[in-house]
Amino acid sequence: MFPLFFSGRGRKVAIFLKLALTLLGLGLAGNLAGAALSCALRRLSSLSRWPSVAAGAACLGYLAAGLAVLLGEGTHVVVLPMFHPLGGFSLSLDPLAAFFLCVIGLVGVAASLFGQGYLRHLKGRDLGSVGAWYNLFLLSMALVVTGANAVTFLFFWEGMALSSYFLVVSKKEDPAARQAGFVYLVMAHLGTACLVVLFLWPAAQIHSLAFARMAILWPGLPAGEKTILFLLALVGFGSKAGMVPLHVWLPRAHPAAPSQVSALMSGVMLKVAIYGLLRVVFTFLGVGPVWWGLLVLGLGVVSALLGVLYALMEHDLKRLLAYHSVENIGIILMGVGVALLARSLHLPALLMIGLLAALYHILNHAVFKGLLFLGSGSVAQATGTGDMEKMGGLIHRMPWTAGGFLVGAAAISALPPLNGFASEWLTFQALFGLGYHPVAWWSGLAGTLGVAALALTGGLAAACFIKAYGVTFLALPRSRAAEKAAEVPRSMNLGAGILAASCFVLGLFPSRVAAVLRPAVAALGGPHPPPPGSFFTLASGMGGASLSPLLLAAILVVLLLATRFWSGRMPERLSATWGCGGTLGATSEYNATSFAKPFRIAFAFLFRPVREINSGYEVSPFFRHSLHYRGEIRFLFEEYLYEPVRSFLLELADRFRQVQSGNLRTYLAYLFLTLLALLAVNNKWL
Amino acid sequence: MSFLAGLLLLPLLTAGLLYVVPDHRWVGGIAAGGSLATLAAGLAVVVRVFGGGPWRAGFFYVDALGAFMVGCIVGVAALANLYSHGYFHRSLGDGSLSLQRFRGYHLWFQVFVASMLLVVTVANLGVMWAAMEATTLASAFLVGFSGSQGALEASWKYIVICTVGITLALFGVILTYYASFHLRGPGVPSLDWLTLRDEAGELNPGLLRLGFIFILVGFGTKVGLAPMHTWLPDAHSQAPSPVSGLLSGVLLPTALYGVLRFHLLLVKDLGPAYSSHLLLLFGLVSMGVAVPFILLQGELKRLLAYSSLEHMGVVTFAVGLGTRLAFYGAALQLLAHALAKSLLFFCAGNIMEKYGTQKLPKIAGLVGTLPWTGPIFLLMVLAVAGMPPFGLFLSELTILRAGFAGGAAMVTVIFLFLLAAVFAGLAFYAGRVALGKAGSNVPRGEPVRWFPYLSLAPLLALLFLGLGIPGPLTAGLSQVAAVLGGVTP
Amino acid sequence: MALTWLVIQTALYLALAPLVLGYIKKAKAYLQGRRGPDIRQPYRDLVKLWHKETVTSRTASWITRAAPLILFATTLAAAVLLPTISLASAVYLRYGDILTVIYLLATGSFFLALAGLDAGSAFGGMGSSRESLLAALLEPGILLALSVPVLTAGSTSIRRLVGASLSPAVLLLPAHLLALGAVFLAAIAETGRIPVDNPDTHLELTMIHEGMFLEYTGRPLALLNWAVQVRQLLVLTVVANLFFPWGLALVPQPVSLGLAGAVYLGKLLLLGGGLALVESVYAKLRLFRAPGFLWAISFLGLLALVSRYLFRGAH
Amino acid sequence: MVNLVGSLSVLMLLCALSLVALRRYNSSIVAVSLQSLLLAVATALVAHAMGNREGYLAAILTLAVKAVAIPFILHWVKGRTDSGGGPPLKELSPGWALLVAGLVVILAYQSASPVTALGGVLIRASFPQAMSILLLGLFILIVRRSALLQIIGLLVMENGLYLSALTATGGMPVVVEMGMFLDLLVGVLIMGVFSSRIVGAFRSLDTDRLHKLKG
Repeated sequence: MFPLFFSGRGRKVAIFLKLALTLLGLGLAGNLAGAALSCALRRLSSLSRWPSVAAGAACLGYLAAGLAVLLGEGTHVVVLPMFHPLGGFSLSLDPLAAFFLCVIGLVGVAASLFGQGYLRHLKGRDLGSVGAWYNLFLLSMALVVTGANAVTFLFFWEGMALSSYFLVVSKKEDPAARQAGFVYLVMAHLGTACLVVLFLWPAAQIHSLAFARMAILWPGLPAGEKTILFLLALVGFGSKAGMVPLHVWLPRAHPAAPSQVSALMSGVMLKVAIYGLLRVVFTFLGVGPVWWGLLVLGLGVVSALLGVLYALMEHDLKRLLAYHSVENIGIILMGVGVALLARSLHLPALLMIGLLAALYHILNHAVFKGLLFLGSGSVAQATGTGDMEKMGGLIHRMPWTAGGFLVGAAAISALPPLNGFASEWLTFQALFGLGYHPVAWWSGLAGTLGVAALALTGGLAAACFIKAYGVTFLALPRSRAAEKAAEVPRSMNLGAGILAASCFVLGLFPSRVAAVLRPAVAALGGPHPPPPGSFFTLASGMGGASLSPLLLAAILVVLLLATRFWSGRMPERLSATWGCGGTLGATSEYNATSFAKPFRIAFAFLFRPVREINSGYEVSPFFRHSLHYRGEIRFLFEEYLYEPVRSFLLELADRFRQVQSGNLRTYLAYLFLTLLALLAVNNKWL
Repeated sequence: MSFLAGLLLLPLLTAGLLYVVPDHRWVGGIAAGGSLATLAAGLAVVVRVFGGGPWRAGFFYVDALGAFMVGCIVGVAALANLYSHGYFHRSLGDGSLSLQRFRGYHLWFQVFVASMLLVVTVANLGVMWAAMEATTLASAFLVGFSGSQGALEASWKYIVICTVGITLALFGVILTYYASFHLRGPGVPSLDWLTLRDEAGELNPGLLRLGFIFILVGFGTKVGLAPMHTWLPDAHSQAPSPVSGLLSGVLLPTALYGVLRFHLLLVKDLGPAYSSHLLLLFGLVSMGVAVPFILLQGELKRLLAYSSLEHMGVVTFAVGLGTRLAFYGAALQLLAHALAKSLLFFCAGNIMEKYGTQKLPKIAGLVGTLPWTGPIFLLMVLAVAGMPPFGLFLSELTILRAGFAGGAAMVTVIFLFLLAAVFAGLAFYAGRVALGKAGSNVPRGEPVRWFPYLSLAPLLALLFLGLGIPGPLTAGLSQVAAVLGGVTP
Repeated sequence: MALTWLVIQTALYLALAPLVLGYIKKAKAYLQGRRGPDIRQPYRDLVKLWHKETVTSRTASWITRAAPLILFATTLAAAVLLPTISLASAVYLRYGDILTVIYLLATGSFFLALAGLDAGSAFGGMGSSRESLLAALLEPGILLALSVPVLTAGSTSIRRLVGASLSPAVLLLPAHLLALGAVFLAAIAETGRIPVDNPDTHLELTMIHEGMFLEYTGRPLALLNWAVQVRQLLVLTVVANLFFPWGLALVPQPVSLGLAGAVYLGKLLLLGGGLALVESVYAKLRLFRAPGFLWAISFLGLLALVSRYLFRGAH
Repeated sequence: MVNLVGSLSVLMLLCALSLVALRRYNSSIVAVSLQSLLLAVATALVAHAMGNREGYLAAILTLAVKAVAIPFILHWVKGRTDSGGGPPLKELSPGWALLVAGLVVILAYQSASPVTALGGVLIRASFPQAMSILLLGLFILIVRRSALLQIIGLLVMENGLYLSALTATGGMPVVVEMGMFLDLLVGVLIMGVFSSRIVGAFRSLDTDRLHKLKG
């Protein structure tokens, strides 16, 4: 695209780095200003747009800084003053960090733009604190990905959890939000605990918390230790990324936050966790045994399938989207898994394709999931509910929102020529590549089974978005609120519009995107030569397969126009929908529950649905005066893993609490016995 | 000598003045003035010692550790004293608290502060012991101040358990004294810290070991190390909130200071293995015992008290690790703990004033009803649970780093696990109390109008501790760590 | 040249698709001992619909109006990527990719399913819901079955796939035969035929695919039907030319092209007959038994793969 | 002289053991003042043997504070609370209590070995008893339910401590001893005040009734 950047090294790179750092600094300052502003403006709701403006400006800075580094290819380290024996905060902007900074920036700009209009109409939330935490959230994410040592990383990692926690519970009178926030915070903290061990334990041997030193010295650690570190990274980052079975917080927390925050949490924060995983596993740990890759691939498959299946059963729009995040994290992990396997098996071309697939899907998911969450926010604002069963027909009342959501739905369903297709195509290529390279029968089988799982996931995701879109936007409105809904302000649609446009751009120019991603792939140890493909096409590493969405789009457009022209415009007569002779109302429509029912039956082995029908009748069961139906599914991990552990621990705690019995003499006896025991040990009796 | 004596005399003089003051309406002013004067004098001591090294003046000896404690004590005492005025404002106004009793409160308050200052400044370990006992006696009245049955019960348990503990500690002091006696023969034995420290290498190890058991159990009772901690939740929950803050923020660390002095002797004499392992053990047990009570708790201040227990466990653990980095972490933890925990107890005072109860299930929607206290409370609970950007995050991270670096990986993992468990409990209750919907009978507004200004100082200090510790303070904390590392300047 | 081939190929598909449908119906009637409709009947139906008035539901949005166009366009776009009689088409030579074909078809289905929900009719919703379930469950089966040639060819490129299958050694491999079986079953499901769906029924409660067409009339319906016919031809072409690519004209010369056309027609006759035979012999499954059938396709595909890895002969 | 101090310490230990078994207020107060008296005598003896003038002061103080003042305060508190009557509280039976006390004494004798191994005759003759008395005092606190008797347990501990300091080092430095006496006196006074408040609030000296604060 810009050959200039690839040819001229040296001075130009330096200029770009300086530019990048300046922009990053401006971005950070913007966030801080936003936070300060919103604290200062707590009472003045008419000015509540300014924190969002500051955040948007900051995100532009992030985006520009990230792009500058990706195009200029360089790394720069900044050390911030902090007097502490653990060392100060230090930041480094290498291509990998820059890529993630781009993701943060891109979605952040859109979300902030959306937030300006959205926040003003938010009810039951304290706007000042939402604005402040929103800015701090963006700030921490940017600093997590640019953090160059463990202290910086962990500090802002926890800061990211804390600020997003406050955003999740910002609807402070809602008990569900509070519960969600709690679960989120605890899961995040458990993950952080793993990360603390991950970073600090080896530091005892390598005597450094700097990432640069880790990258040099970790590969020399004993294999057993590296395995533990790998597992710690997987659990620590996986719990934040929403990897099954550590995903339980995600469908609770994401819907509770304001929608532009949900967009950031789902679209960006989960990716920050993936960033950590990539950073640690690829740049620190060195080449690992084959089963690492298999494990990641397996977890990816399970996450993708369970995520999409639970999404199908969900009738709350934002919860549905949250489950889809689990699914997409699974798809990303498939790419990562293939890359890991390829690294262990010494297949550089496949390594590159796997990494490229993962990074590309990270970017794409951020964009389309952000778009979908923003759309759901618009819908929620217009109808006052997130329950799909109370929506319908919104395409007539909110055409722009409906259009944006359709783009997102098509993209997440991997329909060509949108961006979701490009990255899923790459993931397919990576998986096929694993199947093709004759290392061993099991690696091949793993790859092709991944293909099948990805195919099933894709099909189910499409079904789920047919449901989501059809029930929310099409047919007749199912409630008064949906009847009265009106289009949201322009700034909100503009935010969504940026992301919708990105869906097209990222989908139509995959080879350009791949070229920009190249430094990031190289930073992860992928081979240095640029990915094959010409201007139009993205080629797989395996064989001659290549993808040219632009050409495809051209064919499609030509065909569409030709068909349109050919079929012409016949006189059209409007009439009622055929209702077998009766009139159809909203109650006779297919709704989300009925749409999902075949899936519930087909996957009953997983959902184990519970159905309860209570009908009230007086004379005969044929003349009912009331009918109560309740159908729900049971959640595997909640029921068999989390709930038993939770109740066991609390039971144990409850038993133990009896030691504080209230009796003074008992207390003195504790003291006495402690003393006697210590004396006995000192006498070598014990 | 004179200046250090003056530091001690200031609160005592204030107490005397309070005793003779003819008009009881002046009580508040005198008490506040006295506390602020003590604060100024204390900070002067801190600056002098951190700047110019240990300060030996006759009866007194203040090194970096002592000065650090002095700073904590005078700081928290001044905050607590100022907060007392807000805390008792309503009961003074409606006559449920007489000025006479209010005077008594402040009188004991000043004596309490003086006794704590004596503990950390005196050179003689025997006198330190006596001062430690005096802190119990002075604070017993403060704990039982409200006069309710609960307060009475708590103060009785407090005084009996702590007196028993301190009495046992005296046995340890006697054994230490005997060790010196045995070394030097009659006539010149000493309990003077410097003398003991210098001759520590030659003292009889068997005696010191036996003595340390009694010191650890004895002073450990006062620190709140499990399983001698049983008085702690009762006393903290029943005392008036400013006193709870003082107890938790500085009394427990002061008692720990007593343990540390003897620990230093032992390390020098026996090497780090013996007492350090005991400290590690008691630190972990304290944290572990706190966990179930934090996970399932029915009362606000008991929750905070158990969190203090956990923090003392953290500090004890850190000291037990025995490396310079761990000591630094311990000092930072103590400082941040003093600030955060006292602030939290003040918040708890406001909350109880607002809701008329400290039963956790009856409190909800703080963020709505207490526009300043509520958010601060939520933030501070998360801060004491170890969340950035506050100092406790860094201190705990430092301790963890030291733990792994010290080769005690498994123990440190247990430590981390306990921290996480405590976090879960605190986060749960913080969310439940701060969020949600308050009953309609609870109006919006702060009970203590100037509380925001009071709380700003510790809040900002905590933030600085987390974001970037100023250079001089780092130097000071390093000096504390050096003292704990047995370095003699 | 490329553009010419594109147009020829498109025209071929459009022209041939109704004929294949007519042939299958005729064959089925023959097997069932009926006379059956004329083989040209699908053309007549299309012409008839083309000239009818369009009636649209009041509830419907632009999705309903766009869906036939999108289905038609995506199906054709997918179709031109596949070789019918020659390997010379520029489009598939360079960019034809089996994944693109599958996802283009999915795009059409996606909009068709949305259109089913658009009018607010319960039948449309039912059709959408069931169709999406079956489509989703079919995906892994198709891809597992196609994995065998893909792994043999080392590429998802259609040209490479065809090239790899041209080697005679491949045909007799057990993996190839198993995959062929899986793909044939998948073709039955994909074309909406018994035992998964019944293309001839319009009984409300049993229809799946037809449910989504219920609100369509006139020219849009003609487009939809035509697109579905093209899709059927496309699926048969995948089976015919990916698994038995012999006879394809390797160079665009009149003789070889003519020969290739004849071979292609022969293969279609055979496959269509097979479909008719299956449809005559079997009964339609209950909807909730259909997933079992689809899982069986995946299983067969898996079996093919396992046998490929265990008896790797051609690699 | 050494033998005399040793015998006195044994007598003091016997006092402590009798306190483990005794439950009546009056006899308990008598036993503890007897123990304090024995301690005062021992102090004077040691002071004489060491030629230590301060030791006499300590002996007088012990006599005044522990053997006279504190029993007096206890009597005063008992009079104010007036709960000598009523059925005796359910406690560990004297037999079991003495059995445990015996084990504690064995442990104390064993634990004192690092000290006795170093010291002279005096230490060997009386230090183990001192340590036993200290631990028995704590045991009394655990066994007794009445607040008043708990104070007595504390006194026993103090006596054990004092005896140990006396026998090991001939007494502590003056400033420390002053502090100890002051603390003791104030402590007992404060505890007395609290005991009377407890009786006022709970209508009993039974500390087991203080069980509202749990968990």
